[in-house]
Amino acid sequence: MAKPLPFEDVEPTVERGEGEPALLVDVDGFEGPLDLLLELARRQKVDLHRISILALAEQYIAFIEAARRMRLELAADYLVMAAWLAYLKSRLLLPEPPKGEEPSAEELATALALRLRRLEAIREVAKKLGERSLLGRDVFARGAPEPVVINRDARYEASLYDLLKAYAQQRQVQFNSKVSLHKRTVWSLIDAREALERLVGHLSDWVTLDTYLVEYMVEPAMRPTVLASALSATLEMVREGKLSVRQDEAFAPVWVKPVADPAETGAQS
Amino acid sequence: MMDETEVQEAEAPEETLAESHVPDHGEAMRIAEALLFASAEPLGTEELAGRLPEGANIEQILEDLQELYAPRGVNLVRVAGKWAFRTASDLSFVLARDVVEQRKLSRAAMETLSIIAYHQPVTRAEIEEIRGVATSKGTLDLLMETGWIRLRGRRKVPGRPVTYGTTPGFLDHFGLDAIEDLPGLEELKGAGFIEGRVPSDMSVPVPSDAEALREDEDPLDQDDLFQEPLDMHKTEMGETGEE
Amino acid sequence: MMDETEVQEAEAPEETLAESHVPDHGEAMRIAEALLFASAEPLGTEELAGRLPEGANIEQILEDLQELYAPRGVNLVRVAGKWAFRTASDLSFVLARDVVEQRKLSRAAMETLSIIAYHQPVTRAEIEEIRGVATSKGTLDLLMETGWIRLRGRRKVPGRPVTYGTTPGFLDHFGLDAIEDLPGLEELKGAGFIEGRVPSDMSVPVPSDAEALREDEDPLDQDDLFQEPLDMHKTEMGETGEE
Repeated sequence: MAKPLPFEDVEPTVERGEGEPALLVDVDGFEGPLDLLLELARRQKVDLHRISILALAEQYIAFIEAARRMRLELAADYLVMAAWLAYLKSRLLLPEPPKGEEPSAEELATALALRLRRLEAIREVAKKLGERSLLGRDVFARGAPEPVVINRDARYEASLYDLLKAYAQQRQVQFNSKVSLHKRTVWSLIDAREALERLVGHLSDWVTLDTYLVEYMVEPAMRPTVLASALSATLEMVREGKLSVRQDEAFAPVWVKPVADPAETGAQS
Repeated sequence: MMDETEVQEAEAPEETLAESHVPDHGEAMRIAEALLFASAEPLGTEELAGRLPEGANIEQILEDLQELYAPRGVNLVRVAGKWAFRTASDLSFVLARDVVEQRKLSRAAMETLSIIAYHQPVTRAEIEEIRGVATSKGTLDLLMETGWIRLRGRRKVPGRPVTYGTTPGFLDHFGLDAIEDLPGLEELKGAGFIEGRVPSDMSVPVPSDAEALREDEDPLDQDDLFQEPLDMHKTEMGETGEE
Repeated sequence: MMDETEVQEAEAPEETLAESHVPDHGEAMRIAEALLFASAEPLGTEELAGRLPEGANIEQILEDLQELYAPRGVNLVRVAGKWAFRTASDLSFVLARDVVEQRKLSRAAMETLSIIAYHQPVTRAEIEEIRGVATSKGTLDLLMETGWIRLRGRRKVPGRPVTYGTTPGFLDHFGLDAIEDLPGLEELKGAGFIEGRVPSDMSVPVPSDAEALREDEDPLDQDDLFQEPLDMHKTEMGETGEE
């Protein structure tokens, strides 16, 4: 505050542009200025509660100066602390100004002492924590845990609502599409042939083809395909000599009659 | 509680296996126990012996440990000539965990299921005819897995296709008292499931899941029962649930 | 000899720890034993209860098991509020050989971990405040990697710094049942070092690894969760296992 502190001009020389603060010197392996202070305080060999902050500040500053004489590069943290301690020291030595907004030198010293005690305390518990029986170092878990066998049971979820909706929708869609895409039903030649072969077995006399086919033509839509296929099959069987066929005039009924001799073979169905 | 303590104290000292033989037999047992417990692999007799106090009777230790743990939930067992702690074999069930996975049926599965429900007994070809698309084997397998459908029999037509029907489990899941409770066409319309123009020739069958086979059904072949053991099992489970 | 047999039969049944209480207490003990033995991870009371026979007295079972195993080479211990079998700590000398190069935490890391444990939820700035030195990101990363610390939330102050806390894995590793069992915690509290940080009108001035955020904590941002997915995963595993 009052006079220029001896370290202020030092600070700018400290390299920090590299963005590599880790490269700065760790003074004798101390972890920061607070750690160094704590070590110095311990050397006072008194209870930390009764430590002299003034003496501590002097020791710290002396230490830093010694380090500087040895041309050790000091981390900025140490220099800042040294500056602050020098300031604190001057405040402690000078008569206390009337109570202002700033904390008094005494209060600053107490706060520093408290910080040191707190660091000491946490060091203590850290040590205790590390001394416990640690898993994987002192105590061990089951080396070969037995795996839990997972039985997966798929439970399917569906509601009646979903079921009915699925049914109703598809039925409706299906019906509507059936109307537009009517499937053509065809009485195939094979169907006709099979039916005729059965017919041949039961016949002994002329019969109109239509009479026999009537049962296949219940649906009016089937009529053309049944007639066409039956006629084709009839002609085929005539060619094979299994049937005789006659038609009295154009558009008149077609008559069929099995050929006498091979009747027995035709009877097989 | 209070008076009990006195009785307890008068009890004879416990005679454990650990305290016999050489002075530190008990300690050697403890060490062997810890080693066997912590090891990722079964330990051989020599491996153990190398870690036990000088002069420990390894055979005796293992024998005593085996005896000590025999009635417990964890046993000392010999595997491939080495030693390891293992969960007692009669308790293997406790290490099995059943995970229930909720799965939603696909639309295809849902449609197929609904057709089976309404049109049973129904063959795959008939389902396809109604749906207008091929039904994958996977869909039917999956439905079998749900336990809601079952193989009923075989239709007495060329090819003898399998007929499908629903199970009591189906009724159970969908909260139906009987399959006849499935709503008919009028009810479906009334409930808004069918909207707009209803084709005049559209009808909804009255379903039946009766146990007895229909006239046009043959019983399943013996092979059918073995072809799908898992599914049949589930289906049977569903059926026994009915009783 | 002959007349003796009659007397023998009239003898009172053996009173062991296992056979008392409910009829199948012994069996329930065996099951609990098997479950705890088989698992490398501690099991919670509820987890156990869910796998034991109906009506088993879980507290009694654990107490009996703990007593049964107390003199053995493997002990039943309570860690992070759960139960686990662990090798007896006095036998570490025989087992230490198995340790596959246990990575020792640096002093800085150990201190940082301690500050997180005793002062949680704590921000990085607060850690640095106590240690009087900047905490490298590497130290926190390393601790995250151990699975012992986790990001808890963000402190409701300008800058919204992340708050750190410990995980159930921390308790497990250090053999602690609960965070209140931290060594020297009472002394720290007595000296006012724990209270110091928390404003007097705020919540309880003790470390807390409770799941619930404190009044002065906000939940983590979505981004925080993605930045360190591995660590968060570990933490979450530990936490869900608690149920």
